[in-house]
Amino acid sequence: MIYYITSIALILIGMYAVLVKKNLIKMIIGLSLVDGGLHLLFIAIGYVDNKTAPIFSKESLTAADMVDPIPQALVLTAIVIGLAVTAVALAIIIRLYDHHKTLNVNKIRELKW
Amino acid sequence: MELNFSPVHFIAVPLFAAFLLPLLGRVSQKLVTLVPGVVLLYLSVVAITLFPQAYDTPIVEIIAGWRPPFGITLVFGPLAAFLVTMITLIGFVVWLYSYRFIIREPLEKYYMLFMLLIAGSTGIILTGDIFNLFVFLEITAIAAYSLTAFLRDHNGAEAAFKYLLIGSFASAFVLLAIVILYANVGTLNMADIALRMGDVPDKIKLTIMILFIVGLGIEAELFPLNGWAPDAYSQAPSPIGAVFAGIVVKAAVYALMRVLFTLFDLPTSSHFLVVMGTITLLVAEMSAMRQQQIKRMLAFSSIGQMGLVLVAFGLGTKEGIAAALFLMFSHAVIKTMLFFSAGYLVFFSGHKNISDLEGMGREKPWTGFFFSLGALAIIGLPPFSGFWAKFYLLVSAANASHIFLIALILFSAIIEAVYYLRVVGRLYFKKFNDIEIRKTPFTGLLAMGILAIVTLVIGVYPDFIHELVLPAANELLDKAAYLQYAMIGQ
Amino acid sequence: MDQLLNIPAILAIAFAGSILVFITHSVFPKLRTAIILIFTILPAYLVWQLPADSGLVHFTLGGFDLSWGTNAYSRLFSLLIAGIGVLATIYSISFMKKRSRLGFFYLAFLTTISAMYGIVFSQDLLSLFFFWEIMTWASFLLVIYYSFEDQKAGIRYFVFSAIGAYSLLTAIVYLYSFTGDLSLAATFKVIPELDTTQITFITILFLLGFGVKSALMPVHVWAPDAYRSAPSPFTALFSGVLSKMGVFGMGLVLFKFMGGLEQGHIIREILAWLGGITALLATFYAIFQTDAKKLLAYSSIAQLGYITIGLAVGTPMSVMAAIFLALMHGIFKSMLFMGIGSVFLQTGSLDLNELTGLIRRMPLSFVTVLMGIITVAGVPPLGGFVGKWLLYESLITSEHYFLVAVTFISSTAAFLYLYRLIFSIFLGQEEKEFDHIKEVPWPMWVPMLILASLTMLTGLMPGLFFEPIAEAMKFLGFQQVNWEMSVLFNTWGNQIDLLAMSTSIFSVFLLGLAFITWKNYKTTRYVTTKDIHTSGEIPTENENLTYAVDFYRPFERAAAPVFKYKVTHFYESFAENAEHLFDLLRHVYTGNAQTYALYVVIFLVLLIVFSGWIFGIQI
Amino acid sequence: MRKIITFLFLAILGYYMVNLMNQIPFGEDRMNVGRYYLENTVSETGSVNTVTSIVVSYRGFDTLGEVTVLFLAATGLGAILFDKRGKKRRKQHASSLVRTTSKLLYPLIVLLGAYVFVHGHLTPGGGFQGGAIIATGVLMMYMSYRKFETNHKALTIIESVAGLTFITLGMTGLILGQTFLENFLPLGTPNTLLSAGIIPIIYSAVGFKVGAELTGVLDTLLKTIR
Amino acid sequence: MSDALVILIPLLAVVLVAAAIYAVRQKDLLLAVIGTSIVSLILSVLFFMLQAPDVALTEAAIGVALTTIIFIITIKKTTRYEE
Repeated sequence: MIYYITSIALILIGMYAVLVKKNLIKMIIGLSLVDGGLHLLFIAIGYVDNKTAPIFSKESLTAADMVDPIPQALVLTAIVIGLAVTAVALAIIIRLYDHHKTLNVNKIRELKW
Repeated sequence: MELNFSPVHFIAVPLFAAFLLPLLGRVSQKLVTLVPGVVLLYLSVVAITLFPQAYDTPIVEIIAGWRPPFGITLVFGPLAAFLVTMITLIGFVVWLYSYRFIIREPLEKYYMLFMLLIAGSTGIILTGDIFNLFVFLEITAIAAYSLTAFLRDHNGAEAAFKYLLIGSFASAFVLLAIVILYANVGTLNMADIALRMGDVPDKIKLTIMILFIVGLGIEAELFPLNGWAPDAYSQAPSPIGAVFAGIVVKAAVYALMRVLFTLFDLPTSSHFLVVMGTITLLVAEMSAMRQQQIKRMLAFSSIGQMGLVLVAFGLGTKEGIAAALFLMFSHAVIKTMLFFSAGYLVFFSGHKNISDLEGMGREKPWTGFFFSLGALAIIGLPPFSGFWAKFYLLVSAANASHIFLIALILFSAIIEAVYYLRVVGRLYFKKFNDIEIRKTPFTGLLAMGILAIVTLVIGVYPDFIHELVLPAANELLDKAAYLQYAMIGQ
Repeated sequence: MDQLLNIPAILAIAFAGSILVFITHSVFPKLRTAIILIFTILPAYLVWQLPADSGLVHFTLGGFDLSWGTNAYSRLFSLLIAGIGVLATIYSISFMKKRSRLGFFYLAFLTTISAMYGIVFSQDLLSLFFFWEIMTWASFLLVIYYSFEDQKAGIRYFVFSAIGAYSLLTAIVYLYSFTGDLSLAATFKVIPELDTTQITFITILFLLGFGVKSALMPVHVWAPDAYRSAPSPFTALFSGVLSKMGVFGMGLVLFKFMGGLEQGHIIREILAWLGGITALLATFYAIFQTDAKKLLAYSSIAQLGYITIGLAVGTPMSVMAAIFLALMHGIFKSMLFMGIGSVFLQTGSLDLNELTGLIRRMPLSFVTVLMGIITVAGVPPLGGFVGKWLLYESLITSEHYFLVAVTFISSTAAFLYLYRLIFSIFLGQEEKEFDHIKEVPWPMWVPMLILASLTMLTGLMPGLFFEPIAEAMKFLGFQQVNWEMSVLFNTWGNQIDLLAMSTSIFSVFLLGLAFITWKNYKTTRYVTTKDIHTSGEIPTENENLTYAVDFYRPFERAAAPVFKYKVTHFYESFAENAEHLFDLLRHVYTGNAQTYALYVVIFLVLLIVFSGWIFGIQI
Repeated sequence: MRKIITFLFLAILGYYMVNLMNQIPFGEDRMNVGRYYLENTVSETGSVNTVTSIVVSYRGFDTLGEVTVLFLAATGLGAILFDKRGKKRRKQHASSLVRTTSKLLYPLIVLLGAYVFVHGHLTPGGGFQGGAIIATGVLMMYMSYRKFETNHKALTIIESVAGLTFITLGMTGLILGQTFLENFLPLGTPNTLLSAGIIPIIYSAVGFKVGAELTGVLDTLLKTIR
Repeated sequence: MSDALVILIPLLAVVLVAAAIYAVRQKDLLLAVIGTSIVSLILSVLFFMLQAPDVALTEAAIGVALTTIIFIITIKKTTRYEE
């Protein structure tokens, strides 16, 4: 349960950063926090009490005493995707700064209405 | 040979091309511009060859030899066949247009992104696995972000940032929805999920649905969520604007509808869709009325069209969905043509504002002609495809006895007529001096001509599309059959 | 030729012609004229050959069963289209010689004609609407053909047509949701089974749709400017034939759709009254126009008002009067517009204050316009007289005395503007600037004279028209229609006497005409700018001295307060307010990315919170 | 103002999410398809690391997409930050200690990365981790050596070739077997390096690709304007 | 689950949230990024405790190292302080 709470808290904090912070980089930080929260949530959902990692490193291990491997596989993918998005976002931010010389989201409003 | 007849090509071949392009870029730039066209042509051929098969018995492609629900499957039913064919054809035309239009560095990167965009949207439509859908959604989205900023002017970057911010929200919500979904059904194959959906408590089901609506609704330009759209459409290079209107949004709407119709029992959400669609339509058309920039105006108008599509889907009847698909097709064709011609008008006049385009129709008769044609077509005048789209929609709305809805739709159509005809009027009358006459590239004219012919032919003989659309609508509605073949009979 | 003698072939030829012209114009212009003539005359000939009741052509398109066919009613109108269409085209060839973008012009022109054929031939609502819309946008292109300034007129025209067309569409779709069949026959069958409110609703929508095209008040505001700014050959077609499409539709609605609405039904009354108001007001507007084409535009609105009255009253005689007037109007109004158009072509002006004394320069145009105004005024012996008479008589016999008064007032008032028209353009003092004016070339005056002779013919032997009209009315559901039912013919017997007496009246008119010309001839001989008719003041160069200046100044002064209130203003202010509203509304899109993100979250939360209200399950 | 609104709505959202998660008990075994994977992974794929077998074999298509996403990020970065002006990066000195250590560590790190993705099917880790590790190694070299330049051409070639390998493998599966990405090589004995058929190949390809791409990303970012 | 973990996990969670809040509130972007890297570090530890070594490794390699580095580079290219 604590994991759930933590992840939700992380998601909300991230969203708060995105919605309130004026600085673009701060907003991206918020996004990565949201991602982290989601990943934690997913892994926590896959977890089963008193089970081990899904790797048959020893012969003794059987399928019965392992946690759900799917969330781990998916989160693996999700993390990489998050990295990709962050990289692109930061590239765009560098461009924006190059043009506007500011990172304040309120000052970057040429396209409106 | 059997290799030619596999839906996986729609994803693998563009990816292959995308990976190949950098190497080709070392050899010659000519190849870089040519190969995507070849690929898209090939894909169109594959699509058309697979077409009858898909309409006869849906093809279910198993990836890596694991039968569902354990592996990922590609489901190539009538609906997917229809949309994929549309996407490949539009993609080919877009390539034809870009061939001489995109001349700025870095060429190969543009085409790589374009290829990946195609791969992503076809993936969205083909895949039968919810997480895989998420991955393809991300591919499409990231490619779209990068292409929006491709021109590297500061407006482009700004638009791209907005798109990215909202898009990341979308993906976050979709991912959250998938997480909760997995927690409750423990599987990812959509058909399997649909089978197990029964023993999920209603509240959770609804929460998941809302998350999906919000997440995918962002990509599908639902009203309060579409703030990114006008900027992205208008700031991306013109062919990409066309791609957004013609391909990306269509894929997103498909995803939304697939999720709503297959995973959830729609009736709970259909009226919601009608209302949201109408709001989207009205707000978009009203804001399009006063736009100064032509491409921005087009952007708003296509948001409005997507509103119409949502309304048509929301009706939930077979003919309603058929109308929606018809609308998607005709809008894809017409709006692409409009974006192309607008792109040339802007490019040749060097002005983005409508007021500066006066007389461009005389300088560039064919471009102006195509723009006017597109305008007439999208207003929904016969004998163009737009008319039939609107007519089918209205008929289905009337049969669902939504007279008020009809009134609203036609009201918005009048608004649309006004702002389009203003532009058309400006294009002809008054000499446009101060530009040096440059020849319009032949490929561009060819691209627009193809689209114009398509919209005319469909307008005169709509049965071409209408007969294709009905089975597709059936597929979307007939959930049991979908589960049947998507699970390969288990 | 015979295998071409069916509707699809005719329409195919007609539409193919328009596209072919467009292409040949850009490829080799030499052939243009030939192709134009071929592709207007051939369909017209085929239409002429077409039997009055050819069987229906059934086919399915886009999943709907469509059918084309002719009947007496549609044949009447198709012949009108064919005749005027051919004449207008011939006229246009030398009128448009000097203009640019001819491919564009003829594309729209021929498309309009073909679309009108389609309208009258279509036996189902869908193809009716299909061709209706094609006609609309084609004519729109012609309205905005000349210049940037005409755009406002064009867009106004389009918006009103769109409103009309969409109310039509709504009605059609609504009907379809009951019938499940679009063919007119099935619709006619089903309509009586609907309840009255539905019928009323549908009828009003239909009438609105058709009324826009036939410039019925209060949806007439597009007409004057549109007629004004369209090129004259098209204006002839526009007011002569295209507006009759509205009449055609109204006839269908009033006598076929409204099976449930018997004669004297409230809608009919209202419609008749609208017609009356239209006639009256339009006439008064016409009086104070200084622009010849605008004047004629208002006059045709008035004429359409008469026609509407006739249709709405709905007694056999009134309907006959209406259809007769419709045909007559088609003839004389196109002829008038041609005449004025030729004046415009030669002088480059339509301003009544400026034009003067062209009678010796352009005698043929003068004759045309003279015949035209005589017809409009409804003076014997020309055709207009018969129509007017029938209308009065039918109104009296059906006890619409007040309407009689209205129509009478308006048609007498019509003399004022008609007199002004002929007088200020052709008669009066000759100006130096017009000395070089020549008569227009033959391709222009031949059509005009043909039409002029037609008006005389109809006046002398109206029987020619009554037969087909009676047939058409049979289709509309009037049995035993015969042209003897009017007092006119009971007293005067058959046409022969009519011929004699009207020839006598006509000779009187010719004498009067001769007298006027001769008189003006003399005045214009002697009056110079130094003449004392300026009562002592030395006229300056730029002072316009023609008679026509401020022709009806006193009337205008008297009537000014009435005409302050124009319905146009209402529409314009409405449009403006709407646009302001839209402008406010699009500020939702504040270019701030964060705000958009906030929208997303708010939307999500609201969905969740109000889920019970939206989706029926409270989370 | 905005703060208050945001706070309010996020609070409501949080409340509902907590409610929602309350209905999903933590640590409970609700495996469904996962169970099947756990039971059959060794016999079917020959890889002892279930996660790897899922990532590469069962849901290999996702991985293809994932690689594509990274590729996309690299390409997008290249497109967005592209400029014709000569690329130059701020050269900063680093202490000789750092330099020597990084010089020593660099090959080790690269080796470690390679090890990680080659043994992806046996031990935790795999292509992505390995690639990331390699990229960090390269980054360390950037930090410490002013004249250190990655061969950009080589990078693109590596990533293209790796990607092509992936798809070609998939296609070969389509030709030899029936389906895309089908595991057409012998599975071998579990827990040995040369087992699990094409999994290690694909994973190494992914590793190379990811490494190259991430390095490319860093490279572009470092060398961009300013 | 051993007693150590029972105490450790809530502690980690608290630190995690604290670091996240710090990352959001901190005006100096560099420190904020450090905050995020701490967040992902703890995340990877939590992943490890949730029996997800692969994810933990990935998070450690990508979340802690690469993302942070990209952020830092970006900050170098733009501004360090939030105005």
